[in-house]
Amino acid sequence: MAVRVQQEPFDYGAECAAFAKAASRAGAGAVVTFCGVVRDLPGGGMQRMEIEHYPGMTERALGDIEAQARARWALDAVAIIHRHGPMAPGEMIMMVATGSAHRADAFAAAEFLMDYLKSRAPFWKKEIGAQGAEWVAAKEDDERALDRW
Amino acid sequence: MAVRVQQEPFDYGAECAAFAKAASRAGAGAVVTFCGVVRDLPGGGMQRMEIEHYPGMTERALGDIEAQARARWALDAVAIIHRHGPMAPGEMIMMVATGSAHRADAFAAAEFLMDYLKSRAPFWKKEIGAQGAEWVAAKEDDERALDRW
Amino acid sequence: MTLKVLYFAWLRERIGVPREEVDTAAATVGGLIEELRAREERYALAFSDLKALRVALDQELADFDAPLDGVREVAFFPPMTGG
Amino acid sequence: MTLKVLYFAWLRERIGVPREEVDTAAATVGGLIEELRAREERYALAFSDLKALRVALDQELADFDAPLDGVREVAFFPPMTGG
Repeated sequence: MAVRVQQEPFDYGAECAAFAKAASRAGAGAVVTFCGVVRDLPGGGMQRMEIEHYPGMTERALGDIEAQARARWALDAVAIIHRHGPMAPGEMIMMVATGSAHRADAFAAAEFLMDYLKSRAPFWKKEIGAQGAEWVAAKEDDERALDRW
Repeated sequence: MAVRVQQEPFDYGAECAAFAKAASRAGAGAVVTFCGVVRDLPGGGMQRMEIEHYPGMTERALGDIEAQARARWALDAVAIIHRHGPMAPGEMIMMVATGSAHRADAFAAAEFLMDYLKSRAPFWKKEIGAQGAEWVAAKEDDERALDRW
Repeated sequence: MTLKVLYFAWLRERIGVPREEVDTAAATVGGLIEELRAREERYALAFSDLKALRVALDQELADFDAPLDGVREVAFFPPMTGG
Repeated sequence: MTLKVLYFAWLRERIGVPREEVDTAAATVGGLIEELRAREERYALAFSDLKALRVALDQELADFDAPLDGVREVAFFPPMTGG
Protein backbone atom coordinates (compact mmCIF):
# COMPACT_ATOMS: atom_id res chain seq x y z
CA MET A 1 0.00 0.00 0.00
CA ALA A 2 1.30 3.36 0.76
CA VAL A 3 1.81 6.44 2.77
CA ARG A 4 -0.52 9.37 2.21
CA VAL A 5 -0.16 12.86 3.67
CA GLN A 6 -3.11 15.08 2.88
CA GLN A 7 -5.18 18.01 4.06
CA GLU A 8 -8.58 16.61 2.99
CA PRO A 9 -10.64 14.36 5.24
CA PHE A 10 -10.54 10.65 4.42
CA ASP A 11 -13.37 8.12 4.57
CA TYR A 12 -12.32 5.78 7.38
CA GLY A 13 -14.90 3.11 6.57
CA ALA A 14 -14.01 3.06 2.89
CA GLU A 15 -10.28 2.98 3.69
CA CYS A 16 -10.75 0.07 6.14
CA ALA A 17 -12.79 -1.90 3.62
CA ALA A 18 -10.32 -1.31 0.78
CA PHE A 19 -7.35 -2.13 2.99
CA ALA A 20 -8.86 -5.36 4.31
CA LYS A 21 -9.68 -6.47 0.77
CA ALA A 22 -6.19 -5.71 -0.53
CA ALA A 23 -4.52 -7.30 2.51
CA SER A 24 -6.65 -10.42 2.18
CA ARG A 25 -5.74 -10.77 -1.51
CA ALA A 26 -2.08 -10.45 -0.52
CA GLY A 27 -2.50 -13.37 1.90
CA ALA A 28 -3.35 -11.71 5.22
CA GLY A 29 -5.75 -13.44 7.60
CA ALA A 30 -5.43 -10.78 10.30
CA VAL A 31 -6.01 -7.07 9.74
CA VAL A 32 -5.51 -4.32 12.35
CA THR A 33 -6.52 -0.73 11.81
CA PHE A 34 -6.00 2.20 14.15
CA CYS A 35 -7.44 5.68 13.81
CA GLY A 36 -6.89 8.82 15.80
CA VAL A 37 -9.83 11.17 16.27
CA VAL A 38 -9.79 14.87 17.30
CA ARG A 39 -11.05 14.92 20.90
CA ASP A 40 -12.75 17.87 22.45
CA LEU A 41 -10.78 19.76 25.14
CA PRO A 42 -11.52 18.83 28.78
CA GLY A 43 -14.63 20.85 29.65
CA GLY A 44 -15.48 21.27 25.97
CA GLY A 45 -14.88 24.37 23.92
CA MET A 46 -12.42 23.02 21.37
CA GLN A 47 -13.04 24.97 18.19
CA ARG A 48 -10.55 23.25 15.97
CA MET A 49 -7.20 21.50 15.82
CA GLU A 50 -4.48 22.53 13.43
CA ILE A 51 -1.70 20.21 12.40
CA GLU A 52 1.49 21.65 10.97
CA HIS A 53 3.95 19.37 9.22
CA TYR A 54 7.26 19.48 7.35
CA PRO A 55 6.48 18.72 3.69
CA GLY A 56 9.10 16.45 2.24
CA MET A 57 10.46 15.19 5.54
CA THR A 58 6.99 13.94 6.54
CA GLU A 59 6.76 11.58 3.58
CA ARG A 60 10.35 10.40 4.11
CA ALA A 61 9.84 9.76 7.83
CA LEU A 62 6.59 7.85 7.29
CA GLY A 63 8.11 5.82 4.45
CA ASP A 64 11.06 4.98 6.67
CA ILE A 65 8.79 3.91 9.55
CA GLU A 66 6.78 1.74 7.16
CA ALA A 67 9.99 0.12 5.83
CA GLN A 68 11.15 -0.62 9.39
CA ALA A 69 7.84 -2.29 10.20
CA ARG A 70 8.01 -4.40 7.05
CA ALA A 71 11.56 -5.46 7.93
CA ARG A 72 10.60 -6.53 11.45
CA TRP A 73 7.33 -8.34 10.87
CA ALA A 74 5.86 -10.56 8.16
CA LEU A 75 3.37 -8.06 6.75
CA ASP A 76 1.24 -8.56 3.66
CA ALA A 77 0.08 -4.94 3.60
CA VAL A 78 0.72 -1.65 5.41
CA ALA A 79 -0.97 1.73 5.06
CA ILE A 80 -0.51 5.09 6.74
CA ILE A 81 -2.70 8.14 6.17
CA HIS A 82 -2.03 11.37 8.09
CA ARG A 83 -3.80 14.69 7.67
CA HIS A 84 -2.52 18.21 8.24
CA GLY A 85 -4.25 21.58 8.38
CA PRO A 86 -7.40 22.48 10.30
CA MET A 87 -9.85 19.89 11.58
CA ALA A 88 -12.87 19.87 13.93
CA PRO A 89 -13.57 17.67 16.99
CA GLY A 90 -14.79 14.26 15.86
CA GLU A 91 -12.81 14.33 12.61
CA MET A 92 -10.25 11.61 11.88
CA ILE A 93 -6.65 12.80 12.13
CA MET A 94 -4.87 9.75 10.82
CA MET A 95 -4.92 5.99 10.47
CA VAL A 96 -2.52 3.10 10.19
CA ALA A 97 -3.39 -0.39 8.98
CA THR A 98 -1.47 -3.66 8.93
CA GLY A 99 -2.26 -7.06 7.47
CA SER A 100 -0.45 -10.30 8.26
CA ALA A 101 -0.92 -14.05 8.36
CA HIS A 102 -0.67 -13.84 12.16
CA ARG A 103 -2.59 -11.52 14.45
CA ALA A 104 0.38 -11.03 16.78
CA ASP A 105 2.44 -9.58 13.91
CA ALA A 106 -0.41 -7.34 12.74
CA PHE A 107 -0.96 -5.96 16.25
CA ALA A 108 2.74 -5.46 17.03
CA ALA A 109 3.40 -3.72 13.72
CA ALA A 110 0.42 -1.38 14.14
CA GLU A 111 1.58 -0.37 17.64
CA PHE A 112 5.13 0.09 16.39
CA LEU A 113 3.91 2.32 13.54
CA MET A 114 1.91 4.43 15.98
CA ASP A 115 4.72 4.75 18.51
CA TYR A 116 7.23 5.84 15.88
CA LEU A 117 4.82 8.07 14.05
CA LYS A 118 3.96 9.88 17.31
CA SER A 119 7.52 10.84 18.12
CA ARG A 120 9.50 10.59 14.89
CA ALA A 121 7.28 12.00 12.13
CA PRO A 122 7.30 15.82 11.84
CA PHE A 123 3.75 16.75 12.83
CA TRP A 124 2.79 19.34 15.44
CA LYS A 125 -0.69 19.75 16.88
CA LYS A 126 -2.22 23.05 17.96
CA GLU A 127 -5.51 23.18 19.85
CA ILE A 128 -7.65 26.24 19.29
CA GLY A 129 -10.29 26.74 21.99
CA ALA A 130 -12.36 29.53 23.49
CA GLN A 131 -9.37 30.50 25.69
CA GLY A 132 -6.95 30.76 22.79
CA ALA A 133 -4.51 28.55 20.95
CA GLU A 134 -1.96 26.19 22.44
CA TRP A 135 0.64 23.85 20.96
CA VAL A 136 0.19 20.34 22.29
CA ALA A 137 3.16 19.29 24.43
CA ALA A 138 4.92 16.02 23.65
CA LYS A 139 4.30 13.35 26.29
CA GLU A 140 7.15 11.59 28.05
CA ASP A 141 5.08 8.42 27.77
CA ASP A 142 5.26 8.68 24.01
CA GLU A 143 9.04 8.94 24.05
CA ARG A 144 9.30 6.03 26.48
CA ALA A 145 6.99 3.94 24.28
CA LEU A 146 9.83 3.67 21.75
CA ASP A 147 12.07 1.83 24.22
CA ARG A 148 10.17 -1.42 23.91
CA TRP A 149 10.95 -1.88 20.21
CA MET B 1 -21.80 -1.24 21.83
CA ALA B 2 -22.41 -4.88 21.74
CA VAL B 3 -21.76 -8.43 20.88
CA ARG B 4 -23.26 -9.86 17.70
CA VAL B 5 -23.21 -13.50 16.62
CA GLN B 6 -24.61 -14.02 13.17
CA GLN B 7 -24.50 -16.18 10.08
CA GLU B 8 -24.78 -13.34 7.53
CA PRO B 9 -21.73 -11.49 6.24
CA PHE B 10 -21.13 -8.04 7.75
CA ASP B 11 -19.90 -4.89 6.03
CA TYR B 12 -16.48 -4.30 7.59
CA GLY B 13 -16.10 -0.76 6.25
CA ALA B 14 -19.54 0.30 7.44
CA GLU B 15 -18.96 -1.33 10.84
CA CYS B 16 -15.59 0.44 11.24
CA ALA B 17 -17.08 3.80 10.30
CA ALA B 18 -20.08 3.42 12.62
CA PHE B 19 -17.90 2.20 15.49
CA ALA B 20 -15.38 5.04 15.14
CA LYS B 21 -18.19 7.60 15.12
CA ALA B 22 -19.88 6.12 18.19
CA ALA B 23 -16.56 5.73 20.04
CA SER B 24 -15.59 9.31 19.24
CA ARG B 25 -18.93 10.61 20.55
CA ALA B 26 -18.33 8.64 23.74
CA GLY B 27 -14.98 10.40 24.19
CA ALA B 28 -12.47 8.11 22.48
CA GLY B 29 -9.48 9.59 20.67
CA ALA B 30 -7.99 6.21 19.74
CA VAL B 31 -9.86 3.47 17.92
CA VAL B 32 -8.50 0.00 17.14
CA THR B 33 -10.29 -2.51 14.94
CA PHE B 34 -9.24 -6.05 14.13
CA CYS B 35 -10.75 -8.37 11.56
CA GLY B 36 -10.10 -11.98 10.74
CA VAL B 37 -10.39 -13.07 7.12
CA VAL B 38 -10.80 -16.60 5.74
CA ARG B 39 -7.43 -17.49 4.22
CA ASP B 40 -6.98 -19.97 1.41
CA LEU B 41 -5.29 -23.29 2.31
CA PRO B 42 -1.53 -23.56 1.64
CA GLY B 43 -1.30 -24.47 -2.06
CA GLY B 44 -4.82 -23.16 -2.69
CA GLY B 45 -7.92 -25.27 -3.06
CA MET B 46 -9.92 -24.08 -0.05
CA GLN B 47 -13.55 -24.36 -1.04
CA ARG B 48 -15.12 -23.01 2.10
CA MET B 49 -14.79 -22.70 5.84
CA GLU B 50 -17.55 -23.71 8.20
CA ILE B 51 -17.80 -22.41 11.72
CA GLU B 52 -19.84 -24.28 14.29
CA HIS B 53 -20.75 -22.62 17.56
CA TYR B 54 -22.69 -23.24 20.76
CA PRO B 55 -25.75 -20.96 20.64
CA GLY B 56 -26.39 -19.45 24.03
CA MET B 57 -22.92 -20.11 25.45
CA THR B 58 -21.34 -18.13 22.61
CA GLU B 59 -23.19 -14.94 23.51
CA ARG B 60 -22.46 -15.45 27.22
CA ALA B 61 -18.75 -16.09 26.63
CA LEU B 62 -18.36 -13.05 24.36
CA GLY B 63 -20.33 -10.85 26.77
CA ASP B 64 -18.12 -12.03 29.61
CA ILE B 65 -14.92 -11.35 27.64
CA GLU B 66 -16.22 -7.86 26.80
CA ALA B 67 -17.02 -7.20 30.47
CA GLN B 68 -13.51 -8.30 31.50
CA ALA B 69 -11.96 -5.94 28.96
CA ARG B 70 -14.10 -3.04 30.19
CA ALA B 71 -13.08 -3.79 33.77
CA ARG B 72 -9.36 -3.80 32.95
CA TRP B 73 -9.04 -0.81 30.63
CA ALA B 74 -10.68 2.60 30.31
CA LEU B 75 -12.78 1.90 27.23
CA ASP B 76 -15.35 4.24 25.74
CA ALA B 77 -16.68 1.61 23.33
CA VAL B 78 -16.26 -2.09 22.56
CA ALA B 79 -17.74 -4.21 19.80
CA ILE B 80 -17.46 -7.87 18.85
CA ILE B 81 -19.01 -9.45 15.77
CA HIS B 82 -18.46 -13.15 15.02
CA ARG B 83 -19.99 -15.16 12.23
CA HIS B 84 -20.85 -18.85 12.07
CA GLY B 85 -21.90 -21.14 9.24
CA PRO B 86 -20.28 -21.44 5.81
CA MET B 87 -17.97 -18.78 4.37
CA ALA B 88 -15.63 -18.50 1.38
CA PRO B 89 -11.93 -17.50 1.23
CA GLY B 90 -11.64 -13.71 1.44
CA GLU B 91 -14.79 -13.32 3.56
CA MET B 92 -14.60 -11.68 6.98
CA ILE B 93 -14.99 -14.14 9.86
CA MET B 94 -15.17 -11.71 12.74
CA MET B 95 -14.10 -8.34 14.09
CA VAL B 96 -13.41 -6.67 17.40
CA ALA B 97 -13.19 -2.92 17.97
CA THR B 98 -12.13 -0.84 20.95
CA GLY B 99 -12.17 2.90 21.60
CA SER B 100 -10.32 4.70 24.38
CA ALA B 101 -8.82 8.05 25.30
CA HIS B 102 -5.39 6.38 25.10
CA ARG B 103 -4.03 4.28 22.28
CA ALA B 104 -2.20 1.90 24.63
CA ASP B 105 -5.53 0.94 26.26
CA ALA B 106 -7.28 0.53 22.92
CA PHE B 107 -4.51 -1.74 21.59
CA ALA B 108 -4.17 -3.82 24.76
CA ALA B 109 -7.92 -4.35 25.05
CA ALA B 110 -8.24 -5.38 21.39
CA GLU B 111 -5.44 -7.93 21.79
CA PHE B 112 -6.97 -9.21 25.01
CA LEU B 113 -10.36 -9.62 23.34
CA MET B 114 -8.78 -11.56 20.48
CA ASP B 115 -6.71 -13.81 22.75
CA TYR B 116 -9.68 -14.72 24.92
CA LEU B 117 -12.09 -15.05 22.03
CA LYS B 118 -9.70 -17.47 20.26
CA SER B 119 -9.51 -19.92 23.16
CA ARG B 120 -12.51 -19.26 25.38
CA ALA B 121 -15.47 -18.63 23.07
CA PRO B 122 -17.16 -21.78 21.72
CA PHE B 123 -16.41 -21.62 18.00
CA TRP B 124 -14.89 -24.42 15.93
CA LYS B 125 -13.53 -24.02 12.42
CA LYS B 126 -13.66 -26.65 9.70
CA GLU B 127 -11.78 -26.24 6.45
CA ILE B 128 -13.33 -27.86 3.39
CA GLY B 129 -10.85 -28.27 0.52
CA ALA B 130 -10.39 -30.43 -2.56
CA GLN B 131 -8.88 -33.18 -0.34
CA GLY B 132 -11.79 -33.24 2.06
CA ALA B 133 -12.83 -31.58 5.30
CA GLU B 134 -10.72 -31.07 8.39
CA TRP B 135 -11.36 -29.52 11.79
CA VAL B 136 -8.78 -26.83 12.53
CA ALA B 137 -6.58 -27.81 15.48
CA ALA B 138 -6.19 -25.37 18.35
CA LYS B 139 -2.71 -23.85 18.50
CA GLU B 140 -0.58 -24.05 21.63
CA ASP B 141 0.47 -20.47 20.90
CA ASP B 142 -3.13 -19.38 21.32
CA GLU B 143 -3.40 -21.03 24.72
CA ARG B 144 -0.06 -19.53 25.81
CA ALA B 145 -1.20 -16.09 24.62
CA LEU B 146 -3.60 -15.98 27.58
CA ASP B 147 -0.74 -16.15 30.08
CA ARG B 148 0.28 -12.56 29.54
CA TRP B 149 -3.03 -11.11 30.78
CA MET C 1 -30.97 -37.17 37.35
CA THR C 2 -31.55 -36.39 33.67
CA LEU C 3 -29.02 -34.17 31.93
CA LYS C 4 -29.05 -32.56 28.53
CA VAL C 5 -25.68 -33.50 26.98
CA LEU C 6 -24.35 -31.64 23.92
CA TYR C 7 -21.48 -32.50 21.58
CA PHE C 8 -19.72 -30.14 19.16
CA ALA C 9 -17.32 -30.29 16.21
CA TRP C 10 -15.51 -33.63 15.68
CA LEU C 11 -16.90 -34.96 18.95
CA ARG C 12 -20.42 -34.49 17.57
CA GLU C 13 -19.40 -36.23 14.35
CA ARG C 14 -17.83 -39.20 16.18
CA ILE C 15 -20.73 -39.73 18.52
CA GLY C 16 -23.22 -39.17 15.73
CA VAL C 17 -25.71 -36.91 17.53
CA PRO C 18 -25.54 -33.23 18.49
CA ARG C 19 -27.40 -33.71 21.78
CA GLU C 20 -29.15 -36.29 23.88
CA GLU C 21 -30.85 -36.76 27.23
CA VAL C 22 -28.74 -38.81 29.63
CA ASP C 23 -29.94 -40.45 32.83
CA THR C 24 -27.03 -40.60 35.23
CA ALA C 25 -26.13 -41.05 38.86
CA ALA C 26 -22.63 -39.62 38.32
CA ALA C 27 -21.49 -37.06 40.88
CA THR C 28 -18.90 -35.36 38.66
CA VAL C 29 -18.14 -34.72 34.99
CA GLY C 30 -15.49 -37.45 35.21
CA GLY C 31 -18.09 -39.92 36.47
CA LEU C 32 -20.43 -39.01 33.60
CA ILE C 33 -17.63 -39.58 31.10
CA GLU C 34 -16.96 -43.04 32.59
CA GLU C 35 -20.63 -43.93 32.12
CA LEU C 36 -20.63 -42.68 28.53
CA ARG C 37 -17.40 -44.54 27.69
CA ALA C 38 -18.97 -47.78 28.95
CA ARG C 39 -21.98 -47.39 26.66
CA GLU C 40 -20.62 -48.04 23.17
CA GLU C 41 -17.41 -48.08 21.18
CA ARG C 42 -18.13 -44.67 19.54
CA TYR C 43 -18.31 -43.04 23.00
CA ALA C 44 -15.17 -44.83 24.17
CA LEU C 45 -13.33 -43.55 21.10
CA ALA C 46 -14.69 -40.03 21.36
CA PHE C 47 -13.69 -39.75 25.02
CA SER C 48 -10.37 -41.61 24.72
CA ASP C 49 -8.17 -38.51 25.16
CA LEU C 50 -9.51 -36.04 27.70
CA LYS C 51 -6.60 -33.65 27.06
CA ALA C 52 -8.17 -33.03 23.64
CA LEU C 53 -11.55 -32.17 25.19
CA ARG C 54 -13.21 -29.34 27.06
CA VAL C 55 -16.41 -29.30 29.07
CA ALA C 56 -18.98 -26.62 29.89
CA LEU C 57 -21.60 -26.90 32.63
CA ASP C 58 -24.69 -24.79 32.01
CA GLN C 59 -22.67 -22.88 29.39
CA GLU C 60 -19.67 -22.09 31.60
CA LEU C 61 -16.27 -23.75 31.08
CA ALA C 62 -15.53 -26.23 33.87
CA ASP C 63 -13.02 -28.87 34.95
CA PHE C 64 -13.48 -32.63 34.61
CA ASP C 65 -13.69 -33.04 38.36
CA ALA C 66 -16.49 -30.47 38.72
CA PRO C 67 -19.65 -31.70 40.52
CA LEU C 68 -22.84 -32.18 38.50
CA ASP C 69 -25.03 -31.11 41.40
CA GLY C 70 -27.78 -28.82 40.11
CA VAL C 71 -26.41 -28.87 36.56
CA ARG C 72 -28.89 -29.16 33.70
CA GLU C 73 -26.77 -28.89 30.56
CA VAL C 74 -23.35 -30.50 29.96
CA ALA C 75 -21.45 -29.79 26.74
CA PHE C 76 -18.34 -31.60 25.48
CA PHE C 77 -16.17 -30.24 22.68
CA PRO C 78 -12.59 -29.89 21.41
CA PRO C 79 -10.50 -26.79 22.24
CA MET C 80 -12.03 -23.71 20.63
CA THR C 81 -10.70 -22.29 17.38
CA GLY C 82 -12.64 -19.07 16.81
CA GLY C 83 -11.36 -15.65 15.89
CA MET D 1 28.29 28.41 3.32
CA THR D 2 24.63 29.27 2.80
CA LEU D 3 22.04 27.07 4.50
CA LYS D 4 18.29 26.95 4.19
CA VAL D 5 17.02 27.08 7.77
CA LEU D 6 13.41 26.08 8.60
CA TYR D 7 11.37 26.61 11.78
CA PHE D 8 8.17 24.82 12.78
CA ALA D 9 5.35 25.14 15.32
CA TRP D 10 6.00 27.50 18.28
CA LEU D 11 9.60 27.95 17.18
CA ARG D 12 8.36 29.37 13.87
CA GLU D 13 5.97 31.66 15.75
CA ARG D 14 8.66 32.95 18.14
CA ILE D 15 11.20 33.62 15.43
CA GLY D 16 8.54 35.09 13.15
CA VAL D 17 9.51 33.44 9.87
CA PRO D 18 9.02 29.89 8.59
CA ARG D 19 12.35 29.79 6.75
CA GLU D 20 15.38 31.88 5.88
CA GLU D 21 18.76 31.67 4.17
CA VAL D 22 21.62 31.75 6.67
CA ASP D 23 25.28 32.42 5.88
CA THR D 24 27.37 30.58 8.38
CA ALA D 25 30.86 29.29 9.05
CA ALA D 26 29.66 26.99 11.84
CA ALA D 27 30.98 23.44 11.74
CA THR D 28 28.14 21.84 13.70
CA VAL D 29 24.47 22.36 14.50
CA GLY D 30 25.53 23.60 17.94
CA GLY D 31 27.76 26.22 16.33
CA LEU D 32 24.91 27.38 14.08
CA ILE D 33 22.63 27.72 17.11
CA GLU D 34 25.27 29.87 18.87
CA GLU D 35 25.37 32.19 15.85
CA LEU D 36 21.56 32.43 15.70
CA ARG D 37 21.30 33.09 19.45
CA ALA D 38 23.75 36.00 19.09
CA ARG D 39 21.65 37.63 16.37
CA GLU D 40 18.59 38.94 18.16
CA GLU D 41 16.56 38.51 21.34
CA ARG D 42 13.83 36.47 19.55
CA TYR D 43 16.45 33.89 18.49
CA ALA D 44 18.03 33.82 21.95
CA LEU D 45 14.59 33.16 23.46
CA ALA D 46 13.60 30.57 20.87
CA PHE D 47 16.82 28.62 21.37
CA SER D 48 17.06 29.07 25.15
CA ASP D 49 16.19 25.45 26.02
CA LEU D 50 17.69 22.92 23.64
CA LYS D 51 16.04 20.03 25.49
CA ALA D 52 12.75 21.36 24.12
CA LEU D 53 14.06 21.30 20.54
CA ARG D 54 14.83 18.80 17.81
CA VAL D 55 16.87 19.25 14.65
CA ALA D 56 16.76 17.63 11.21
CA LEU D 57 19.56 17.84 8.63
CA ASP D 58 18.36 17.43 5.05
CA GLN D 59 15.13 16.00 6.45
CA GLU D 60 16.71 13.39 8.73
CA LEU D 61 16.66 13.72 12.52
CA ALA D 62 20.12 14.55 13.87
CA ASP D 63 21.97 15.47 17.07
CA PHE D 64 23.07 18.97 18.07
CA ASP D 65 26.73 18.01 17.69
CA ALA D 66 26.23 16.74 14.11
CA PRO D 67 28.53 18.32 11.48
CA LEU D 68 27.03 20.66 8.88
CA ASP D 69 29.45 19.50 6.21
CA GLY D 70 27.56 19.06 2.91
CA VAL D 71 24.21 19.89 4.54
CA ARG D 72 21.80 22.11 2.61
CA GLU D 73 18.68 22.24 4.77
CA VAL D 74 18.52 22.56 8.56
CA ALA D 75 15.16 22.40 10.37
CA PHE D 76 14.49 23.25 14.02
CA PHE D 77 11.28 22.28 15.78
CA PRO D 78 9.77 21.14 19.08
CA PRO D 79 9.26 17.40 19.81
CA MET D 80 6.72 15.95 17.41
CA THR D 81 3.11 15.42 18.40
CA GLY D 82 1.51 13.61 15.48
CA GLY D 83 -0.70 10.55 15.48
